[in-house]
Amino acid sequence: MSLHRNLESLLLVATRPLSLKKLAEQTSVTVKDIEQTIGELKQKYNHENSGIQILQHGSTVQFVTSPLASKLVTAYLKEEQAGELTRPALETLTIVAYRGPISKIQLDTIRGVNCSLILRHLMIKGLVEAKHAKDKYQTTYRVSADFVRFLGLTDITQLPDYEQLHVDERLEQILNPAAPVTVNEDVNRQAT
Amino acid sequence: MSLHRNLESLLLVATRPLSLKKLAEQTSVTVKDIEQTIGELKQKYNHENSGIQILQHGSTVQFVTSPLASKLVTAYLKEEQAGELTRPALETLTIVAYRGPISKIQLDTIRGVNCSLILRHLMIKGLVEAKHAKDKYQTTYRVSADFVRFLGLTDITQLPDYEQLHVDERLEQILNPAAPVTVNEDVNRQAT
Amino acid sequence: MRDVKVATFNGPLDLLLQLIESEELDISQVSLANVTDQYIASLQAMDELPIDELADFLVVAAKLLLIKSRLLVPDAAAEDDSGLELEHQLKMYQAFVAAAKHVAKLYNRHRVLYPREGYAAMEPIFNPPEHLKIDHLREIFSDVLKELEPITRLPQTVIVRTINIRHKIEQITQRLLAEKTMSFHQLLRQSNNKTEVIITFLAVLEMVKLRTAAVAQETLYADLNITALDPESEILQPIVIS
Repeated sequence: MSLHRNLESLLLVATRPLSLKKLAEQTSVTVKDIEQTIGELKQKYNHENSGIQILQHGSTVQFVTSPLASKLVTAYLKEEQAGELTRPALETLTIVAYRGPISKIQLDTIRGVNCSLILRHLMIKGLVEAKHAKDKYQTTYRVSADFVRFLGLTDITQLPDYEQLHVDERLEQILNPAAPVTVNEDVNRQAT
Repeated sequence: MSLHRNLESLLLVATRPLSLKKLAEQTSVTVKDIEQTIGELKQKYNHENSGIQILQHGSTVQFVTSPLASKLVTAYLKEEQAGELTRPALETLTIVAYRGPISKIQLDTIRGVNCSLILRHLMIKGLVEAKHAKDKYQTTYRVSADFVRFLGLTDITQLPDYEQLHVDERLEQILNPAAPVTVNEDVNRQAT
Repeated sequence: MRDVKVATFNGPLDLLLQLIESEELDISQVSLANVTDQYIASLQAMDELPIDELADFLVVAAKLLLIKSRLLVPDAAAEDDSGLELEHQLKMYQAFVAAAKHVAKLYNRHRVLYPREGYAAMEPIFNPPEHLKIDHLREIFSDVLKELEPITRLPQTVIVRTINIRHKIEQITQRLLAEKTMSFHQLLRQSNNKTEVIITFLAVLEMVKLRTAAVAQETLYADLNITALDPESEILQPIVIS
């Protein structure tokens, strides 16, 4: 039980999402031990009677408030309601949410338009984040933990039909053998 | 159970101890209800297996970490405080130095990514400070007096090439993009 | 062809999907061929479109024309799966348009989960980066400025330069009236980029449809010869450019 207790204390003082690796280092156990214990803590916290929930995004975890207390907490923090999403923003976020991590060329192919500007906009707003591989051209995008919070989910995989849309054979067929569909090479090069 | 849940969520996001009266106001119940529920929550949290504890001091309450995890927590906080700055953090600090006082949206736009977490990190290290305006979105950031002194300066405008870099044209272009000019230039015309 | 009534759309796949759905068709190569004319008509109706977006629309137009031509002349079917590819691409897009509705619903519930951003005992402690030198700051800032350059150039490439097929038709008509006949390659010599090549091709197709020009090809893969049809002829009306 001491690992459970230690993780709870660390998550309580952390003011940013903590990686499983970081938690393992801090508690001197293996990442596998952390994974298992976080799994058990999720069972303890992630049910509707709990005011504390564990949000997992990729390999990071953080404590967040309950979706059922959202109205109350919004009022207490005097937060304003998040603004409306435009149609291109919503479409891009949806594809990145279901398919992330996703490359820009894959995203462009699914939407049929060049997404450089909308991606930049979503990154500035902190709804999408980029992960640069060592090879600069292998940048991939995924939604941020903040966007997961805005949806009231504790894991992006809770989206409806996630499994089905996350991996789609047809997309693989389109993306792998064929050349990319968009032509806007210039803009691609400049924005990335 | 919904009062338990609501109190847990409020205690999680509170950045200072909350009075029972404040909790009663936020949840629209009596102070007596709050007292009773806090009593029940203490039974839930204040035992040695729990990493989260409720600390009541007079008529205020807050979540604190377990004393049994204090060594670990202290080590974690020290590491967070001490560690060298990452490249993104250095970039953010530099932009605040040359361009401050600067709003968060301007900072995000220059970096092309949302800088909330980095800013918070720089503030906890005493390198950057926020100047809050009435409107939350008008908050501006500048480097701290301590940081100016650390650099051996008496004023941040003594940074090398400050005059020139402070108002670099590229910054102006990014921050105040000209309204999209509809040139309506027919490509055909160019060709003939 | 039904009157096309597509209010607003968000890129070529969105336009295509709306056309197919308004005809209550399933996505297949046959229905893609069916809406090809409407798709091109919608393209022509767009008076102003940023040139970069237009390229995306035209790529889809070219694929549609290919699908349609193959259904009309099955024997001409070349080894090319771009028809199937477009069909799959559109199905995928349709699935994500549906998923976007779920996402919008979740987002609009405003059931935001809040993280912990600080706590009572958290006080700033001055902790400067030990090795940071003042000149280093200037270097980093210069790097940041340099990284802005591609982005400041971006608006210039996206400057709203409009191009439209009707102007291209006008231009080709003028040349044909002067020269009576010319090859497709001669026409293309005026094109500055890929987008214009496709625009020129679409313009020629449109002129053939309007019967203001005829196209002949002597052998397979030979250049196309474009001839102006007699403007005095009864069935021909001069193209009215609005």
